[in-house]
Amino acid sequence: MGGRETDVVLLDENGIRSDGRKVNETRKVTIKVGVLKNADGSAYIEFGGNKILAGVFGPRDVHPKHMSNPDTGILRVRYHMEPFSVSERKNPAPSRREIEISKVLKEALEPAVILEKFPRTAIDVYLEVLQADGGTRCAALDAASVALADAGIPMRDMVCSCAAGKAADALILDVNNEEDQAGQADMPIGYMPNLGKITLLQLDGVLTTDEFKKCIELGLEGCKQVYEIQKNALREKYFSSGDNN
Amino acid sequence: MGGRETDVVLLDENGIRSDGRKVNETRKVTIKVGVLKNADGSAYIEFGGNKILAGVFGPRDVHPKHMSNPDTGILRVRYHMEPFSVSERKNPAPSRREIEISKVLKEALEPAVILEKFPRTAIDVYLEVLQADGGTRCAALDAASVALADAGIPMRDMVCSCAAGKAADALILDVNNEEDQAGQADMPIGYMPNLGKITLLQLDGVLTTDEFKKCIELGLEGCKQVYEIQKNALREKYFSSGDNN
Amino acid sequence: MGGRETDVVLLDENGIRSDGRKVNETRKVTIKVGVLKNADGSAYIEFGGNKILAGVFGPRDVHPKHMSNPDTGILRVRYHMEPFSVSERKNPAPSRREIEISKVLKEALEPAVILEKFPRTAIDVYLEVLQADGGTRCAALDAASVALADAGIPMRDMVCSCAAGKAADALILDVNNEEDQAGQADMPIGYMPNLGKITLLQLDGVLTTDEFKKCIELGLEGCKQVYEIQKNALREKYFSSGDNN
Amino acid sequence: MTNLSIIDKLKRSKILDLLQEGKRIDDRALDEPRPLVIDTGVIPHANGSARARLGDTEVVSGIKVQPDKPFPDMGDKGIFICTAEILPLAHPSAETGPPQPNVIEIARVVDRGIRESGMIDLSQMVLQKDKSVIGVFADNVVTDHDGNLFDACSYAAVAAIITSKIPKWEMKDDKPVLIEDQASDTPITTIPISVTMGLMGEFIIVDPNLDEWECLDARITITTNSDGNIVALQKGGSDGFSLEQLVKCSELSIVVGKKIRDIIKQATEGSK
Amino acid sequence: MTNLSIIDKLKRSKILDLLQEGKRIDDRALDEPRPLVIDTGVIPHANGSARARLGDTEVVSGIKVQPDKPFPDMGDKGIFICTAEILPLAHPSAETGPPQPNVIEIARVVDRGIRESGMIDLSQMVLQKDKSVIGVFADNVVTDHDGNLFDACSYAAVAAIITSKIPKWEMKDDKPVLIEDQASDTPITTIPISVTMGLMGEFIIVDPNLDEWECLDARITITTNSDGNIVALQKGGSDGFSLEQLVKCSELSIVVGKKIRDIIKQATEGSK
Amino acid sequence: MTNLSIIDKLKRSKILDLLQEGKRIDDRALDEPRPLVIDTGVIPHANGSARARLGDTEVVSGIKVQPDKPFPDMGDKGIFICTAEILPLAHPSAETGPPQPNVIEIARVVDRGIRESGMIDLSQMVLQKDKSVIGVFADNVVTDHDGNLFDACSYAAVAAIITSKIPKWEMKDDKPVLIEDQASDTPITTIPISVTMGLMGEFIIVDPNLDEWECLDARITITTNSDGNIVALQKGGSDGFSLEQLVKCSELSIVVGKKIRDIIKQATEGSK
Repeated sequence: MGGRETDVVLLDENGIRSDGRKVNETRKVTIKVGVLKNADGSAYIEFGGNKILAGVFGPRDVHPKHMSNPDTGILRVRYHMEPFSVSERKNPAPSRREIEISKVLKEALEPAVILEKFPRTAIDVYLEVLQADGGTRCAALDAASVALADAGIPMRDMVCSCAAGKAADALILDVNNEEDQAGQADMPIGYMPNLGKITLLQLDGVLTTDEFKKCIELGLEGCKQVYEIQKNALREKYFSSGDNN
Repeated sequence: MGGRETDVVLLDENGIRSDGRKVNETRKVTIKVGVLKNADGSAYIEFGGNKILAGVFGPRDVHPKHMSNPDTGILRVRYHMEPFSVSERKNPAPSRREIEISKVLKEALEPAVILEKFPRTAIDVYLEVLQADGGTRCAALDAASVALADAGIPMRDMVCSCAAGKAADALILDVNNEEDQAGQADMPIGYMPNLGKITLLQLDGVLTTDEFKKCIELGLEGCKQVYEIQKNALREKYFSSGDNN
Repeated sequence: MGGRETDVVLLDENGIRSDGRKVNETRKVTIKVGVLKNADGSAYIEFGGNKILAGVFGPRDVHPKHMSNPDTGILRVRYHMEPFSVSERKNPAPSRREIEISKVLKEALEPAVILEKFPRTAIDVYLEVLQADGGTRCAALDAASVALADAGIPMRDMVCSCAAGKAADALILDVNNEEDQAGQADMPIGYMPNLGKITLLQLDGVLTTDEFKKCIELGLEGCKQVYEIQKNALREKYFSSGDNN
Repeated sequence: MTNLSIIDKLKRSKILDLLQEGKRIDDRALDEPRPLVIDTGVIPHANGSARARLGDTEVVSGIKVQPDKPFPDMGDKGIFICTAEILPLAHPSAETGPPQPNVIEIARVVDRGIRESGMIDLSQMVLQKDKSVIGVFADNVVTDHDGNLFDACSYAAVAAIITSKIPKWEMKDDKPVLIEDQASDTPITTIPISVTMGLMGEFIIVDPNLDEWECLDARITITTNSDGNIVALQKGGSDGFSLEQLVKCSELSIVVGKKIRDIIKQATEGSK
Repeated sequence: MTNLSIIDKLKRSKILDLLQEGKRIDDRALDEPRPLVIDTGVIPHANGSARARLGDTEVVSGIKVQPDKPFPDMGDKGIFICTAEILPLAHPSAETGPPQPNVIEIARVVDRGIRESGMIDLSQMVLQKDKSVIGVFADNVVTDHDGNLFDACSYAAVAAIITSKIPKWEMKDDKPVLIEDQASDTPITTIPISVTMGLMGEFIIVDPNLDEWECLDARITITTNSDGNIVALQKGGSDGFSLEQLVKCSELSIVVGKKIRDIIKQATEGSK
Repeated sequence: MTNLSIIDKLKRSKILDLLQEGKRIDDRALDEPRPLVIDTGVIPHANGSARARLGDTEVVSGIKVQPDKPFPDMGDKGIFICTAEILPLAHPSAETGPPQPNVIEIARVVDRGIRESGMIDLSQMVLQKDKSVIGVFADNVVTDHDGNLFDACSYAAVAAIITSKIPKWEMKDDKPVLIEDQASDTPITTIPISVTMGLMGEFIIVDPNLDEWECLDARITITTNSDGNIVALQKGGSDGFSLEQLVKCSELSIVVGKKIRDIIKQATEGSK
């Protein structure tokens, strides 16, 4: 929430946002499963202008060994932006922001993955942002869940994710890059619908406690919409042959 | 000894220094023992404007194992300045200066610590400069000795430390920051009074051989004064209950 | 091949180059063997203005162990330039260029060294460029071969090396720094004469396929000349006592 | 929870048993933070400083103010940068070397709480638009680690900022020149207070100490401003929260945050 | 070859047996590269982009164009920098962390092929001599690794460059200022194509896949320009080539290079 | 001494036995440095250079002179920077990678000896006050390591500096421009000479070789200037010195230093 001055009208008199959406509408989301040959599981998501590739390896051995846990598997997550993914070319070395997001996404996925089944091993989730357009961490989390499922990793539920926020004094779903720069609040949410658990939650910006509650509720609606798209993507890969041929 | 030009009068006509001290007078030194909860031993020293925290852990296991010595314990010392400890904010990464001082302080403490008693282990001394005001290495060495004693590490003697130097053509005890910048010589000394051994000695600046000898002798007087303060600080922690209650 | 504009005449009307050489003439090459006391084998080469020191250690143990190979020895090569070796002082940290050249030289030497004889060990070749003058990688490779021989490492053949290239539209042997900056092509070649194998080959610049073949042939002539100098240098160290005394 | 060691599992079970009876391992109420002691002016040479002792967790924060270049596209604002470091003497497990992800997270969460609240009016800290601005660096060092470094660092940094002074610079020949003895108070608009809560089983506990911290299911840090609005938030840990739990946490963050804000206000009043 | 594992030795012996019969493990002819598919415009926010799929090796290349300082002594030319990274999702053996020597070599060989060919007319990319020039950054990321990253990265980068646009900047107060909506085509003088060939026993094979790659004796990458001249070359691997083999490789590089160049030309034509 | 290996302990006992008889392991007198050979001009492309061979320890020092920014608050002086590196070919135990503490100490002790003596008159090396000054870089590389790198690096650097030339620059448009063929002698005010002495038992030995070095109790490096004054000093090692021993060391440093200074003067005379 830079609160930068801008000439953009974030919400017009008819409640329409600068990119033509209604306040409670997400951007277009498409997910493709199994896009990589070498990864054990993979997914490619386009979430508005975000383009993100997720690849999963594991369960596999941990090197060095002392990093492994004899009682459970461990989950490792790396969120990484390509140099060309943002408007100013990004230095290839991992930034503090990328390190923090990697940690937050790991902790958003951990409640979903049944790690106890694979003691002494690691499951690696690699998230590569090819193009960033506001809301990369949510889109990356969505792709990660699908890639984990594609890798056959047993899960309690899939984590679906979408942000809600506030711009031009209105609560809005799925904050885009422009709204993130000039808006009032951005709150990424990660959710496991079947278990009713919120596993990712961050906030930049200012909200009253009342707005806070409404904002989560709005975000959860977005999460559930994404959840359907995630399930359809998996269905398409694993069951489409029966339907279409 | 930058020998920078300055308007400061380092020594007035009455032999009084810019901070009001006589040539053979140290700044005020106070030491508190056992100031940290988690460290095995700790001390906090204020030496003039220097504010330094010392913490000791050990004897404890060494990782990686091949760094340990089957015949003796090893001593590890880290001298580190906080970003806010100096006038221009310091980059948090360890500087070459900090690395050298860490090594010099380690070799100043080694003669005092009875390491043979603890083969395969390490004793770690961490020295954190919260505020620097000229003479940090001496003050850090003083605090380190007390923290080692507080940790119950067996020692041949305590190392006490104080600098001597030269400014305005006079030999002076306990060089402060101003005198270090504009003076002619700064010689930090570390000393074990009971064994009569000088374990820290460095010099920047120009001295004749005659001045060199006198300068050490002056510095040793300062060391002995600090030694008393060190002992009092330990006495206060370990024996004050009997005296005061 | 920067193709930088320059006033230098690279080749005059009589076919003489800016440093007085003919097109098929190398610079002066001198090699001294066994110049270091601590290395198992060593050589010092002056190749025109290049001054390079080569030192070899091994076969010796590999740390960490998991880097070793139970079936064969491994060859490790480090090419490194001193800060004062080039006109603009070089940063001491290894550059990407040095890392690439180290790899290329390693792969140029591997065909020559009989590594299978020394399983689980490493042979280390250290190449230190004291002064660079165009063609350092060839000169370093020449010195490395001699130092390996001096260390008593069994070899299939020695690798000799010299560049060929193109300047002022003529094919030239042993491209110097000026010709490298302002010329049209530079092609370093490494060669094992007894086995007829080219083990180093790179090219910057533009050549027709016909020129390419002729350029290699020219370069091989230079390699063979260097080969004789390498052999003489070894002969001088190991057999001179018999001849001269 | 499966990634806990056996010792941590035993500890967790003991702590949970106590929580069932409404008790905590150190006898606090579930919504009760540890005693907070703030000392200001502990680093007189810095432009501002404070030591926060939250139970047995201790943090020293020092403020350095110096001219800097503005961030790109933010030429009309001063810069604010917040760091954190767990000094190796703070705990036997603390490591030297480049900052680990958990420390980077602490620094960034503390930074965001202060930045997003607009605590410092950075628009007053421009020397020359797009070229030279005033930078405020808040460096936090943990000297004793008994859990909940998020809040301890945040309280130390906030107190240090409140008591800090901004020296005066003027532009001369395109360069900032210090005008001696003209420092002014840092322009403060609000006091952001973070409150970190842990989830264990169904229980929410405020300001977990290290024993509790090591066996939490999940945690959340909510920062509120002087108006009682939420300005930053960070969920962590290996489990999730229900919506109801989050609403409860947001309420707790306001109630507890108000008490903490009063302590910090009082501690910093004298030193302004 | 002695540094091969037992599995690689068995693989090598099988591949060699097939080569004796004139066959390759994936049924290609010895001088036949894998199918190449080029998609352009895959990163619309970049100044140019392409995805190259060479068999099962896949690379995404993105071009960023931005003002920069010239290299010393090269004040009359724009700058061109090319990087490569094997993303950890590209292969189970890929590692994160600073680039390894093999990746540095790939980046530098791709860079040299483009630079030495003079593909981009860098003399047209000067904003103010010796002070400010336009920089073209070609960053290649490998998303699937099935061998021969040299060529896959090179094809992706070349296609991305061909389709890239150069925004317009003008100097104002010694600083480049972007003029919106005035991008022009990148000035292209030739299309450099690298062809990588492996040596196994006496056989030379074009575009080795990963199974082949791991048991090659030696390899060579030859880059040719649109005129059919050789512009860059890199020998690698633990054995050497005879002069005859090198001449054969140079001929192969021109023939195969021409076919690849046609594919890239066709794929990039629409997007100009 | 307890941190010595068994081999080193045996070596130490043998060396001590010899010292009791007034002898050293290489037959030198206790106060006798090893033979010193200085060659100058060994790197003709550098602005100055020298090779120092002290017994079997060998160091090459190269001087680079180039315009730079002054240190903050030192705008009226040129800069001097001294580095050291033990090349991996210098000894089987030498390691590549970032410099270890012992190498950093060597570089800093050599640097201080030269800097504190005022050897180079840096006030003559200002191109434009506070903006642009001349920098002198003395990089020392150890090519053979047989102990006492402090002195070998110091002698090589001092000889290289004495023989170095300062090119001429003039300021044009706020930038230094090189004026060709106008180099002048580096302004030298004094010749600092370091003498390193080891303590073993009660014996003080000058210029310990590697066998001696590895089992010293403590060591001290004292640098004196041409006037016979002490200008820098560094104690090292795991034991301490008595005051009497230090006084003896200071006297030795002047006597031995004078001899070394004469050797360096003679070796560098021709090359000025």
